[in-house]
Amino acid sequence: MAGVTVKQVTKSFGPINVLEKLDLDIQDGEFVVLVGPSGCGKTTLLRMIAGLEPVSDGNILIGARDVTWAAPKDRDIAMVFQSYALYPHMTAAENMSFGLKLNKLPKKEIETRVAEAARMLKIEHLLSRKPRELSGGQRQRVAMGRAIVRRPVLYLFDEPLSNLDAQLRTSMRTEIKRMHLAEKKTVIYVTHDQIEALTLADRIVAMNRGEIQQIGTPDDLYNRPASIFVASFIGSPGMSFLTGEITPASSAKGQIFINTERGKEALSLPPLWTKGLPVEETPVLVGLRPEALTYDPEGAGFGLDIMVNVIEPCGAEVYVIGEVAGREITARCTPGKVPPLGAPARFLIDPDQIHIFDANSERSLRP
Amino acid sequence: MKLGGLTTILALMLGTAAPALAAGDVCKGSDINILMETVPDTDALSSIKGEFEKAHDTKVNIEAVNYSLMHEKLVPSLTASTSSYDVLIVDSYWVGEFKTAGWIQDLDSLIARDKVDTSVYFPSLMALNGKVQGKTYMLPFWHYAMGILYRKDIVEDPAFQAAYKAEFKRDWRVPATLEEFDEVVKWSGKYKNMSGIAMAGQRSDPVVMEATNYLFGEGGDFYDRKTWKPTIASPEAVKAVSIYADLIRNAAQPGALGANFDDVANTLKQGKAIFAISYLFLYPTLQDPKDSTVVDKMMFAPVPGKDSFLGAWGWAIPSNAKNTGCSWEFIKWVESKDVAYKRAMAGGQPSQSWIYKDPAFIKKWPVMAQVGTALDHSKGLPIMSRSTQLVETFAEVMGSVLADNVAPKDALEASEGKFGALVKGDPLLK
Amino acid sequence: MTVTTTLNHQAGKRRNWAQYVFLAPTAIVLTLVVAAPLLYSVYLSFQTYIITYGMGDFAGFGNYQSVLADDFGSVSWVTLKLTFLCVTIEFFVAFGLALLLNQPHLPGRQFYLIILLTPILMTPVAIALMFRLMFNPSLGIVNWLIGGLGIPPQGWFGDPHLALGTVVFVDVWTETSMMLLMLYAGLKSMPMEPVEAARIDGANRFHILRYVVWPLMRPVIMVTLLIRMIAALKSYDLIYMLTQGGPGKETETISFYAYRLGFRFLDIGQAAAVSFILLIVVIALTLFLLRVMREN
Amino acid sequence: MIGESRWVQWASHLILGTASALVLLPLLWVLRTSFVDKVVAYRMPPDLFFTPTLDNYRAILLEFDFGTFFLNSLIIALVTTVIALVIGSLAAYAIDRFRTGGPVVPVAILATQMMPPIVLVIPFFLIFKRVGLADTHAGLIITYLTFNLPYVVWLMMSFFKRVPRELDEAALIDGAGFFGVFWHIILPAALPGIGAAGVLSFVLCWNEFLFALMLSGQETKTLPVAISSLVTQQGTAIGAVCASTVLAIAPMVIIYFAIRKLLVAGLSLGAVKG
Repeated sequence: MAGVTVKQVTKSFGPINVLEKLDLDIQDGEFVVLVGPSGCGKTTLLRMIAGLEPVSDGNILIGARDVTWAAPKDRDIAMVFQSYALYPHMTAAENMSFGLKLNKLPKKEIETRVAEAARMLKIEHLLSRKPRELSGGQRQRVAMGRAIVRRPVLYLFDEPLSNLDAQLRTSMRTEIKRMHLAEKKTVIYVTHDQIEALTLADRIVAMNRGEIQQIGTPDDLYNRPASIFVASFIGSPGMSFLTGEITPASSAKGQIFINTERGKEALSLPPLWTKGLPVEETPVLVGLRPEALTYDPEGAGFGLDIMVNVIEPCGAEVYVIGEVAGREITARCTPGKVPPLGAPARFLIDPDQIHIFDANSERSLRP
Repeated sequence: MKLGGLTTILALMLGTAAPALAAGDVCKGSDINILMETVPDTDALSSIKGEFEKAHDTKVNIEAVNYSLMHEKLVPSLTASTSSYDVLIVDSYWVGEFKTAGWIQDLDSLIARDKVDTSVYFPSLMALNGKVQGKTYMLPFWHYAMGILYRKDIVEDPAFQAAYKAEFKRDWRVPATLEEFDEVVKWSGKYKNMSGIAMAGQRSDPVVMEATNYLFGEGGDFYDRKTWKPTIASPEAVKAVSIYADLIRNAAQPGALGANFDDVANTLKQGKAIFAISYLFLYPTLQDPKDSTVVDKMMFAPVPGKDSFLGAWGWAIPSNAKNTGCSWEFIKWVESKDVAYKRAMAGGQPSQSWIYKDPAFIKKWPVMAQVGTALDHSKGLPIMSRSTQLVETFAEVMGSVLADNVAPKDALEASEGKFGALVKGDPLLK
Repeated sequence: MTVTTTLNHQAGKRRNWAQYVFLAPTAIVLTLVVAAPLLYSVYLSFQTYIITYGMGDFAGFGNYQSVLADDFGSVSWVTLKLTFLCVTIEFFVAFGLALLLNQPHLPGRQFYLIILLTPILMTPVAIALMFRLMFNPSLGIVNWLIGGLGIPPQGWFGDPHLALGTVVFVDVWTETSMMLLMLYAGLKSMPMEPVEAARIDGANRFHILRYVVWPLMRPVIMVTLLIRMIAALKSYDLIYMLTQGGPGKETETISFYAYRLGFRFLDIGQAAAVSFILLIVVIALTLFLLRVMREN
Repeated sequence: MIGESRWVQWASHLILGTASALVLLPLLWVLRTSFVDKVVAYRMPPDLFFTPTLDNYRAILLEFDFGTFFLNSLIIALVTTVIALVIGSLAAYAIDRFRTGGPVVPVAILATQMMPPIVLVIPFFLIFKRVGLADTHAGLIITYLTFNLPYVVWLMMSFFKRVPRELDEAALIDGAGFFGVFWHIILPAALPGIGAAGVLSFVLCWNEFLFALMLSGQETKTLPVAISSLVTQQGTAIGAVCASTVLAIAPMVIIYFAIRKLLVAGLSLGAVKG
């Protein structure tokens, strides 16, 4: 049984540090998703854990063992690649049993494991086919099977679903989740898709430009994003941001100013926020998820006049995309209660659902 | 030379031991490898080599290649520690080079030991392809005397002769000077509406062998053979080259500039030309009904003018031969009267003068009767260490005249320096 | 823990070390069979070495001076002309054929491809002999065929004005197929979407060729051209078999000149000097080729 | 294509047909000449009807030692190709996957391939005669590696490049070692490429002329040199030349047809798809 510890790991390509002094602790049996835009270093981190990429500095431990310099085969891991990386000259069964053969498992045992995995993944009928005779989803299953039969202490997934179409992706996602629930093995999963991260992860590691922005449960990341990056990356449709500022006077009153069509308007903050407000003058961004806005033409309370540009019906909800003081903003409505297109409409803001970020440091001002 | 000397001593030691050995034993276990040119003489030898193999319990391997390959194949072998070839045939203009480089053995002691009679050979051949600086390195194998090959049936046709008389105001005769040859060839080609002459203007060897006849015919030469000053720009040489160029431009078969002797022979065989100045050894193939449409229609006459060009081949033993005794045994056998005669009858070009007096031989190859005269008025290329390069250099001169239209006088004068450089420091010429 | 780390560290190193074992045989072989003779050749080019006389004195740049003063200019010019003509003609023929063969719905294109690629298999020696037979002025079928069109017989390889052109013809016959193969493979691997997009945008054949195929194929074309050019610069077999450099020096290339100096004149020093100059030209072109390849 | 005018197809067929005829007719002419004797071969206008003769084939097979030369070519080309494939693909793997030796190595190898053979033949000539490698199969095999090995390395590099790196990584994680990855995964995945490289390298060796001309002798003469020696001053044995040309091309043609698909597949991109 093994957790993973990444200690002060630095990765540089030539003079460029892709990752710098990174720390990460993953518990045994935990499903951790590394998420972030492409180029954020998440795949590099995964490959270093796999032993495919040498570490420039620092240590990586699997369980209690320092594997920083161990060959991949000595790490007791399995990996599922984005491109599946099935051996083109081997059948599905051979692909799955290759690693077991190399580890000199008895033939009987290999057959049992392959059969078991095939049953679990519902690919029994595909075992004798070569990869080129398989569809994308089937290849994906074989690649999963190849990982499962190894019974490793640690699974690594590198964007395993990104080459599948939307429907398959959803069902494979469930499959992976089920597998994890059944096996209780540690999983590190890399994706740039925040939905996958939210649905699969026990904990999410949000990364940007080689830095870990936030580590936390999906709930933490959605409801308590630590930075503008996390806030805008997680959630769909994404969070909208309005500009505003905090002055010493507003800070004292527990208020912030938001730039609206009508100029600066003061918003009184709930107690959660007031404790941490800076006392000096600070430009801020106010983050609003679509559900923080309610269409209410006559409602009282703090509201915004949004110029409605686009209306997107999405079944159970309708998204309204509009503009406030030159900034785009998205609000959620219920069908049947939608403002008219092309005119300003009044939306109320739920002050408990706002997020405030320092516009310079981009960090959350949540105390 | 050290190696050569050593081998000679070795050969002498072998020689003193020889009486104790039966002749067959010398060759036991060693094959004889020879590099030869694909010419009738090679075929003639191939057909009887079995006799030697039987008598000496050995094997004679003849590698027959295109002439242009021979020198390039021999040099690597000769410069190696042991030769791939046990017996060499040496072209007359390689003699100096091979001697200077120490690639061939002095045969005098072997000749003396076995009392081989070298007086059976034409003296001119012996001088050209036997002795260098007084020592015998080779026994003449065959010669390539050159002369006019012409269509007897055409020139003896009364209509042709009448037209000839009308044109030149004299009875038909084989041209005696190159100027006359030039005129007659051009006229007869026009008259018969075919190529007046088949020529081989390809470099290097073909054009040089042919043009040297013109040079010698006019009385010119490459060098003054006493002082070794180049005489290549002499008026005679300019005249010779001009005539050659005139003929190749105005009377030869199309593409003569890229032709070799093969093409000359084929042009004649297909009945497309009247004259050629070429090798007598082509004669047997002109007489081959499988190949030729001019069987019994060709005749041979000496090259007009002063001298013709003579080349010859000789037998030699490489200094690095594996088994000198056996090589010598083979040369003795192949040049024995009996074998020489058989080769001659099979279509070879004998180098021993007595064969030409043999009635049966002349009856079989009547054209050979002319050879004596040809050999009397012929000379070879100078024997010098770099005569292969002399051929290349002359080919370059001819090329610039024929292909680039440089005036013969200019081209020849421009080449004097190169000819001079070739003899500089040559140990054979001191 | 410390012990484990060191051991593992070595394991990582071993993987690094193995790659050198993989490269070693090739590196050693190439050093022995290419670098060593090459250095020897450079050494020879500074020696007076005529085989007949044996190794002479140090010659300095004497050999270089001699060949540059002698025929080097003329043979370079011939080599240049030959290379330019062959490569240009072969490229246009091959590219045209490749484009025609790349029409997905043309029946019989596999059949054409098979035939058009056959010259790759043939030894240039045999090809040369074949064409010498056919271009033979008095006995060849070509003169007979053009005679049917009322053209008088030509000297071809023996005609100073036609020799180079005839050699080019044979070279085109021989080498176009290799170029065709490379360009055809390039076209096959070219993404079809841009072509289809252009068709939908209303481009005609010429537009597609000019604005889509050509830019997409440019890297392949550049590399193909350069590779062929380097090969043409060192071509030797055809000249040796077809003309031996004649008539005159009309078709004498640098390679053949070096060969003639070395194995006819037996002047190893000068031959080495000529071949070394050729080598410098080829290396310069190779480096250029690599730059082009890297840019693309 | 849809909407293609008919004349484009006609024109394509016309051009391709003419080109094919230009390639094919000389070959057919050679084939014909190999079955006639010399008088017929050189007769113009050519006889349309002639009595075919096997004399030329008989001559080259019985008198000319064709078998020996054929065998020489075969041995030399095969051995060289095998050596080049074995050590060349190892090197190509190291270079492609690990940039072993840095960017200089592929450049140096390419430069070697571009080396004019005339540069090498002079020193080889002098060295071989000193160490006794002249006129041996081994000697020619060594010299053939000079152009063959770099050629194979470059071809194999491009084929390996198309084998996705993830395959190596998957195998590494599956427990394969460095050599295991190469042997179990890369080689099989690049098999069509290896086939193509093998054939191309074989053809290159089979047709080589200059090295063979200068460094082979009676014992080791290869087919091209043997064929070239059929041109004699006294008469090109034109029938024999054609007959041996036919016999020299024949094995190439057979190989070509046997692996044609492999060749085109190996040479066009996308041969190796995961």
